[in-house]
Amino acid sequence: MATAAVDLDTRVHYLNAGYGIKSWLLTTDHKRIAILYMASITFFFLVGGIAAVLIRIHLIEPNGAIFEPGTYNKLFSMHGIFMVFFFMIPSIPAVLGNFLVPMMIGARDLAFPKLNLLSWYIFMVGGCLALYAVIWGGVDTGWTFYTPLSTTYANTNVLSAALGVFVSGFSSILTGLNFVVTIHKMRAPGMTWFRMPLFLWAMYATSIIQILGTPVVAITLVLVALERLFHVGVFDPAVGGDPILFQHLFWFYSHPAVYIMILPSMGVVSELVTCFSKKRIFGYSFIAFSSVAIAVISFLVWGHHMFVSGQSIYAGIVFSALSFLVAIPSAIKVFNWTATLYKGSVSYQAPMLYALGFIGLFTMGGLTGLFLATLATDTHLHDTYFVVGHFHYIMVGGAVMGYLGGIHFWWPKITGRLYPDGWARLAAAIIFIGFNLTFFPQYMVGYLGMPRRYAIYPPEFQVLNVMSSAGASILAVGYAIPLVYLIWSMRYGPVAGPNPWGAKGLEWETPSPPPTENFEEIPVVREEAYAYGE
Amino acid sequence: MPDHVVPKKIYFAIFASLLALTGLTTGMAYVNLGPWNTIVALIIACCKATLVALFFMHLRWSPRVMRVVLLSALLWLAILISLTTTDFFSRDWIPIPEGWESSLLRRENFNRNPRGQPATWREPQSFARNAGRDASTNLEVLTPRAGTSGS
Amino acid sequence: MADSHAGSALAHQFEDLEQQHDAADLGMWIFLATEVMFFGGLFAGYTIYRNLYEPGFAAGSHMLNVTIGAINTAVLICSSLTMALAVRAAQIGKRSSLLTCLILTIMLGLAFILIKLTLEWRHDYLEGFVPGLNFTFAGPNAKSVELFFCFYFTMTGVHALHMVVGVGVLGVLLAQAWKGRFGPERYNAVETAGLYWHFVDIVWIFLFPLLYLIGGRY
Amino acid sequence: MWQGFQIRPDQASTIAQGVDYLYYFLTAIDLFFTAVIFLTIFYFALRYRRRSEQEQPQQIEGSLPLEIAWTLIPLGLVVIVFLWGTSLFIRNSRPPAASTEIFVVGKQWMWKIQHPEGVEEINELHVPVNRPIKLTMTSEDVIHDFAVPAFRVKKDVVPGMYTTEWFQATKTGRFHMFCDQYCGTNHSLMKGEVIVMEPTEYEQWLSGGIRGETMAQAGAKLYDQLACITCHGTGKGPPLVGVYGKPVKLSDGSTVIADDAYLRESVLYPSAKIVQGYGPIMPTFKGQVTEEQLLQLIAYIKSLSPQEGKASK
Repeated sequence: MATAAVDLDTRVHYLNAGYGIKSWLLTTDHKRIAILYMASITFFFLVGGIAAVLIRIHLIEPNGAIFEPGTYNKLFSMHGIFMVFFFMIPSIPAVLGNFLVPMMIGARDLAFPKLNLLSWYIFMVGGCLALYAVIWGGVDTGWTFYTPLSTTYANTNVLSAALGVFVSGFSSILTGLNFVVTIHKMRAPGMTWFRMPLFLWAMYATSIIQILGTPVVAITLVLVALERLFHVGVFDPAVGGDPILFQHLFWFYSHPAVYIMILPSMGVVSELVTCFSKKRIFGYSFIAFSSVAIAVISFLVWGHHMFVSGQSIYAGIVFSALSFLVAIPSAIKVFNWTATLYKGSVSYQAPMLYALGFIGLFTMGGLTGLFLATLATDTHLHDTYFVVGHFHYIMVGGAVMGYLGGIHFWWPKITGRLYPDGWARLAAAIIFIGFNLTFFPQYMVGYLGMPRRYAIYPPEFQVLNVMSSAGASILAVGYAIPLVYLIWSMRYGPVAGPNPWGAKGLEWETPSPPPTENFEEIPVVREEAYAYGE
Repeated sequence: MPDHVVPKKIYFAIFASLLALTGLTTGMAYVNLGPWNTIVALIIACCKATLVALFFMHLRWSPRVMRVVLLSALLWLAILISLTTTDFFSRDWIPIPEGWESSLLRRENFNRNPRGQPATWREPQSFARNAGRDASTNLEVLTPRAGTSGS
Repeated sequence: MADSHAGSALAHQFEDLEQQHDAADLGMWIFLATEVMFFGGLFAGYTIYRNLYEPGFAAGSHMLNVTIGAINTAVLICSSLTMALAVRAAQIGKRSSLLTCLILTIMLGLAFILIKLTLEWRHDYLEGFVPGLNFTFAGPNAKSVELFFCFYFTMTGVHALHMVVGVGVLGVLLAQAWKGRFGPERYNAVETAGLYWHFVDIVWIFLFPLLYLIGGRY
Repeated sequence: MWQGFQIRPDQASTIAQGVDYLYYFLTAIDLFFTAVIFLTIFYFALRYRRRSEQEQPQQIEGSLPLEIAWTLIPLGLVVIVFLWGTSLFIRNSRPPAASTEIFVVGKQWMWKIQHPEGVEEINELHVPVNRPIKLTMTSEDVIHDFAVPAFRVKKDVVPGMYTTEWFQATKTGRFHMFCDQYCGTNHSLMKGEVIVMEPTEYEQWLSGGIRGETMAQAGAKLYDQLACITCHGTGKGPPLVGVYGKPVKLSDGSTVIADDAYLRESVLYPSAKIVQGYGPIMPTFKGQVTEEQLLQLIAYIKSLSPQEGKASK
């Protein structure tokens, strides 16, 4: 161990290849950019998290414990905008994707390293604009920016918040572009499409959504901004414009955006499940193609956000039918992961606990999606806490669990050091329990009819809201623990070695932390992915 | 290098046909074809775009993946437009409540308020018709007012 | 490092020039796919409103000057030709003809913007056609006409913004070409900029009939 | 805290039960698959736990029959759910021909409702039991949403167009109605009650008409008529929500409690006491409002204060 520690300090790797602020801010190394993203999105997660905590405290009392309704509205808007656009969407793609895509395909870097750095700067500019909007008075339109509230009636910093989202969208587009080109053109010799780890398939599918969806929300926000500036525009009912058109254009991106969040997590889980059962993935091609299928179908279903919006009921029927189709590839994935455990050699290290937690919570979240794709039940549940519960199960229970699982899995590769596994397992358990306590009551209170985004609610909903707030406090503790031990481990953790989990994949064949060029020489791939047992 | 060097001759031929098509589309606008005016104009535009893409943008000599990228972008555009129009053009199929047709269908019923103020629209006739009481408590007088102004 | 026989032309992450060239090309095409969707949002909204408010849109369209629109289309097509020739010059390593073609393209691009600005937008402003600033049209279907002009200015504005960016990029290329940075081994930048330029041309090819020729002129 | 706690919302309309049956069916599917996945994972994770580091499990590539099975079974289920949900939805969105039409206008942040007989109400909807009611709705400003959970109905109320929803109440009583589409600052105060009455009572109520309105409701109308919202709803003037009974900081640094007297003075002599952070821009309303109307306005401002609501419980 002592020699290994010395090795970590003496050997040149990407972390000690340069020191000082400049070596970070001007780096084009995809691994360092991943670290920059990790730090920034953790910051934005804290911003959104503080808002979440305040929201849950406020809702303990039916009349609102702390804030005026206007302040409450700003809080949930801030929570939504930061969590969706500045944490969830960049989380796995920009952090783990940036770090792993070149390493997994056996390349020295992404195809366009400078563009990659530019993406981070664009992201930060967007983030700063959104922060500006929040600090100087806040924004109260919700993260959905529905017109005409956002164009005409809101008196808050809609412009700078929308501009922030607009700008950060280009970061998302350029990251997706970089990944697609890299996966197409930079694969190591022998790395055929069907030898690629499933994480790459997931990243590829995610990138398709980022490339083809994000521009639409960008132009939509431009139209909103123009309407706000000139007091007339294409969504303005005064000239015959239709606010529902805004919803179409918005959800054309924002529904697939949910899959930008969940698909990469699915990729991570595929990696974790195989590694910790020492087994090939069950039904490789089904999981791979279901990722692409989800990406494509996700663009056909946006109208289910609009069943009661005044959209034509015939369009509602078409969108309902298409929405159910997403259930199929999602189900295929869940069943295949479960089947991978069969006759495996299952160990319960922390990343695996996160992965199993993901499967459970994603199942619950996905199945409640059926209620919302069904026209008759959605009429009752739309815009209630049922919806809030549903998408938190997918985004927090699913995507964040996947992100944390991935961070725990590749942490030794990123930092070269191990974290205390006991603490990590404890945190995983606390998060799982806290999460369910927070969001399960929201399904119930939603079915009772409590509308979302209410600062003040009828007293009969109080019990369930108090339960939810109590769960949230547990969840907050659960998220705080990894923050502490992961930071601790960067300096004091035991040295990991190149492959602490006995995992397969090119990224584990290079030292931890990897050298700047990733590989001494470009590897040649001669086996399938997940060739455990060979 | 793998890339194809295209003879100048081809470029000039394409250039000439693009100019000719521009003239054609402008000329066709002065011929009455009824609804076909739009369709013809769009077909000509598609032809021109195809020529530019195939020759000026070298798509004809590019690897297949470039064509896949372009076609998928067009496919996604088609998804966006077709599913959105599905909504807009089937809304009127819903039975319209009696007495409300005029206001429901005609969007010309809007009052334009002075600049900078959000517009309201004229109260539908049914309100006035059904309100059999004193005008001062009628909803109609409640409505026209300067609303909250944006920004 | 790969054995970099081509010197500084090959970036460190690539194995050879062909891979680098293909990656740049593919990257640009994907970027153009995002541009298709960017303009696509506008086209979707346009399609719907044009069908809902056909008479108003036709009336608005008739306020525009077809001749100037057609001339501008021709200007853009000329610039596309010179751009294509510029790429060709770079491919075969003819510096002087590359410089000429780039300068011509830039000038044609500027001409387009200038015509747009002075002969069209300025005219529209003086006539009182700008929604949100001075829209004073009072004929029948005034609201739909206003909606049409919302689209007209947004679409042509976003397109003109793309032209400005394109001219800027070509300016940088011109400076590099002056220093002799391009050659048969190294012309990716010219080629990808060309793809972008042609794409902006294609957008205009659609905008012209969609905005200027609604309802015919007979 | 447990007061009024329920597991299931009231079923008070003809369509509620049908929606609930579908809801139970979906819940059953959910529970079944959640149980299958959870139990299988627990079983596999325990049964095949790693016993030694050298263990080499048997490698299984996959199984086509299984893949087909778990593609087709969920597909079949969702087809059933789709057909059920859609047919129910179509039935639920077609108002019977004999429906009584009531007009609803949403505006920030109140519901204005007009009965065919001309009677108007604000934030309350009186309807007779066992009669189909069709609401024709529109909005004056932003998108709202008219939802009555006990009836399982909901529809956005959109500016520039009319939307409809219908229901037939099956129980008398008072039921919540909510604005479910986020509509700005006081979104959560834009709620009211649907009061379902016996037909005879309803007739009585109708003939009572506008006289039945409370002071606060009359004040709300005045508030609207006088366009108070142009400033007090936009930040040009101090917001009035929750201000009643609270201390207010004035521009000269002193503090007053916003009681009836203060509010009255502020309406009649606005420049007497200026709230900190605002300009003296409010015109006087002396001579424009009677004392009775002043009381109504104050009652309305009181009703905007959640604290007030708490005390009255």
